[in-house]
Amino acid sequence: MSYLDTQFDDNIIIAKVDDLFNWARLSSLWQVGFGLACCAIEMMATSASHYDFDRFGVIPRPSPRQSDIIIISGTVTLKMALRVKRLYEQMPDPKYVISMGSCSNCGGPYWEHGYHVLKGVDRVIPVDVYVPGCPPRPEALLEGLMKLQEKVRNESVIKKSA
Amino acid sequence: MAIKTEEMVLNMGPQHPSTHGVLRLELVLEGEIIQKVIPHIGYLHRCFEKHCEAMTYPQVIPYTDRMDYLAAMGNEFGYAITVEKLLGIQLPERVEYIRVIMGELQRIASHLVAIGTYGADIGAMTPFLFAFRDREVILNLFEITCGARMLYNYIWVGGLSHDLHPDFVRLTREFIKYFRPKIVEMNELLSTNRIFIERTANVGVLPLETAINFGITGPMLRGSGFKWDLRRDDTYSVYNKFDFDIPVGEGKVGTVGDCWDRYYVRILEMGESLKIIEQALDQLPEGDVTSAIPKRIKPPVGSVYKRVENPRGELGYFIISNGTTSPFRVKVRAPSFVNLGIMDVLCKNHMVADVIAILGSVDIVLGEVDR
Amino acid sequence: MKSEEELFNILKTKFNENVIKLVKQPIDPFIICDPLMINEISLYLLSNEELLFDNLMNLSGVDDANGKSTPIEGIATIEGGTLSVYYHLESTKFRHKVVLKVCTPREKPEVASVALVWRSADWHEREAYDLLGIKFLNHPDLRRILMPYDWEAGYPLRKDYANPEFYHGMKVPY
Amino acid sequence: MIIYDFLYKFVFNITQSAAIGDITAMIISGALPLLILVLPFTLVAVWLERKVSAHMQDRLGPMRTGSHGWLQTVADLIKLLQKEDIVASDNDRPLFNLAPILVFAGSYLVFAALPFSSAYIGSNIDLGIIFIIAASGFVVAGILMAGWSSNNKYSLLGAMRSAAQIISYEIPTILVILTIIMITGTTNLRTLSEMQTGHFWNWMIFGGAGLSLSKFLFIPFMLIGFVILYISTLAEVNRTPFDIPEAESELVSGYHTEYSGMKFAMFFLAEYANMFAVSAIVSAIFFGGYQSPIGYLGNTLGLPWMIPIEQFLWFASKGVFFVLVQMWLRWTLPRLRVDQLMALCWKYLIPIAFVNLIIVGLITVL
Repeated sequence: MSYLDTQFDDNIIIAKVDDLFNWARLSSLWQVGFGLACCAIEMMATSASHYDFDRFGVIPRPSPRQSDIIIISGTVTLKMALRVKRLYEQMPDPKYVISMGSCSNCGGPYWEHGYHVLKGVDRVIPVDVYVPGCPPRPEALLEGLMKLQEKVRNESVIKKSA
Repeated sequence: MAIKTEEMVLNMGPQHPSTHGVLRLELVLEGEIIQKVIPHIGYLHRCFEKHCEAMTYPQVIPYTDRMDYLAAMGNEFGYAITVEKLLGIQLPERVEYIRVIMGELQRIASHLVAIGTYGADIGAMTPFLFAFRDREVILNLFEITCGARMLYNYIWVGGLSHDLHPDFVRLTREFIKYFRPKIVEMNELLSTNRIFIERTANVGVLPLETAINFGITGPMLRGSGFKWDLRRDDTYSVYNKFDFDIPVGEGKVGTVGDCWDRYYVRILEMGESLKIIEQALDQLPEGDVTSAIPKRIKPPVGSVYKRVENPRGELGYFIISNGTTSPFRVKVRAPSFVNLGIMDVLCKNHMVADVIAILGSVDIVLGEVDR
Repeated sequence: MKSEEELFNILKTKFNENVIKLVKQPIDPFIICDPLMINEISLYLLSNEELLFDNLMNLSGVDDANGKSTPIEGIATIEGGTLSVYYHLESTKFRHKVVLKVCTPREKPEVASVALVWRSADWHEREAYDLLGIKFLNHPDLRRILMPYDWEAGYPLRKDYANPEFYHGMKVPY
Repeated sequence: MIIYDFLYKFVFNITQSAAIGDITAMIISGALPLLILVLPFTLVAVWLERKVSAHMQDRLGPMRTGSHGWLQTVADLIKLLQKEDIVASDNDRPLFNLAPILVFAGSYLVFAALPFSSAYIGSNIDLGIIFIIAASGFVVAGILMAGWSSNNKYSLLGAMRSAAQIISYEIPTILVILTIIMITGTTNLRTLSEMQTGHFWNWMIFGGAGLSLSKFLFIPFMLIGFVILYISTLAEVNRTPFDIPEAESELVSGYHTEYSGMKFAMFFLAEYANMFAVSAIVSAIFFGGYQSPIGYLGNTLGLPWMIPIEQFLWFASKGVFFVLVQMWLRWTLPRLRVDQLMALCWKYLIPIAFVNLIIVGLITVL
């Protein structure tokens, strides 16, 4: 990647390869099977029969090594934050983060007196899409996923937009 | 040269597919046999008790939702009746009935998640998805009542935030009709499955004396064969007006108090909850649900401990009031927190795979364990 | 079924000065006991054939905040006063309940552990230690339980707790 | 064989060199099953698995990639190609890199001896069945390597379980196959398939060809043999209810926990290739292999060139049918515990297979 970085700007060939690669990436976002708090239940509901995450090619993988996307579904506490960070680091590139729910966006209802709550997961790992809500409805999470897909679609092999 | 053997320490969680959230279990193994289980909790400690001290009494209710997020109605219910006891107010009949209906619907929803995830832990994914499919119907009922799917802020101190939707009674009756065959389906798919029985019968047997000494409550205690249900034994709200059974573990396929018994008690309880809902719908009185809500909640100085039967066991609130508008101290006796303490005893001399089976049958919600 | 007064009298005759007094209030009256004798009182309550308090429903630590409070930059520091522990007991056989309370000085909070009497007290006591800093003597495994093991900023549920600025490089306040 | 001969002649005519012709023809005819069957099949099977499970669970499954998501696995693969290949510093690098190749090669080797149709068999070796068993034993080494080199406790546990499981379940497999060998007197899969020609009542599950008393005596024992073989092959490819080596809810994902990107894809594809391979073996042994149950359209129409194609279709559809049964089981049943799995093998399957073997032997002698 680094060699390509220095050699080319966007050109027509890369753009075509980009399309294929982006399409593959955005249609097969495997998530880390990992739930934190209340939002995890809504995340499970999203992957269950009624809403069916699998329609978008999202399946939970138990191991972070095989996943592309981590959905931070719930309150990140200080004790957990280091684990979340490590989990994120264990994922192979290219990787994406959806922050689901107010707690992981900014601390949510625990922003003021939560002595043990990390006020926003973006203090530890970079976030691609924020989904607001407490907890967000499954539709909201699907919308967040589609926003992420849009973002991936505009990426380029030689330049990661994130 | 002598062979040196060492115990292996296996770290399960906080990110593990079947620790039901962010629980971390430290397993000390010899081969695959468990020597010791050390649970590490607190990965979801959200400072509930500190928040209570900073909020006014009604403001605490949304935070109670977020403790046992699978049984939010139950949490609100418990908190509301605790504060009402402190205030000493009487409620309109309709409020009590609606609370009972909501509580029981929530119990079914919560047990569905417990059963579904238990199936997934044992390796059967399909019951999990079926359970979530049926839970979706209950969530729709909640949604037409108060607009939220999971965390409702519906049961307030002294009343409810809204009256029932005009369609609610009809839809609930339809749900009952829809759901009865689903319990049978779940039994066929999971409860009587030979492999499922092999995996859960005689595993993690919990004797009654140990259970009581460890403060175990809820379906776990009943699974050990003790007819103890706060809805009957320390009755609250209008539960004394309904006729329902308290299912207990009978050791049908194994020993009394094994994982299968605990699982099956939950299945049976769903049926009992349906009975209660039916009776409550029949008797539902008319009235105003918001009339008794106090304008300003300022309880007298004192302390109160009140408990309700949540899907996971005895949920108790201990509230100390110093006469101001916010509680001086709220301590929650969370059923999952207490039930989880027994993991070490249950898991000893079982295999790694059994830890999953036992943990699933204890049925914890980490939001409540850590608060 | 025994009322609070009867229970108080039974305990008073058995443990005389270690059982201090019965505080009467409309809901849940409680009995104040000696913090260092609570384990023996508990054992008696559990094992006596006529009492059989086999279920510890709840154990809660409380910061009474009744000491001298000096506000420094918005957050008060409290000196003196007491921390207390409430025990909510119940007998599953006789269906009677009792509430015990012990008070211990804030500067050196020590309470005898009941974790060996009721095993459910184990985690409750760890929690009280974690959040309020009450030391339970003879507890089998008194460590922090909810907060991280390396948390050094004190006991969060005390009324004079101040949050640290950083924990492992992460900013704690909003 | 026909393909090999054709290619050989073709290349020989061009180059006039027997050696070049032989090698080219060998490579092409050897690579064909991979190209025309294994890879496309695995791609389809992964998609199929997701669709089948989805429809069993009141869901839809992949919908966004192509019509009903049929390109889903292609997208997955292209994505996996782009993923970072993580080798942690604690991993045993040479073994870690070698393991997926071994596993993949092991499951691919099996395809060499499978009789796809009377016109095509990768390598028509006389010890066909024995070769397949040996080759699938190869996979164990790869899995153990993966588990050990990952330096991860879950991986290690998964690998140990897997090795124990595959080796144990090979015994009932071999015992059942031995029964068949006793009746038919051949280990060549093609000959075995040829013996079951004609109609479905000539299949081994119905006692084989010919009309004699022994044929009818064989039927119950053949059924037992089939059930044992099917159960053990399920265990050999680590499918539910025997998927304990990669049990998601216990061991995260077992021996391939630490693998990412293309290496993981190799494990993944090998698993699905294996599923087809064992299903094909079951159908070759008991269900007539590539033989049609009802006669050939080519015979009726007088078009003999159609027969091999029909045979190939029959073979593929029989294989896919058993793969579907595997999926069905997977999405219905919970999984066993490791000791119960071993107990099932050593306490039930092996003794029954032995008794079966002896009785069939007696019938054959009489």
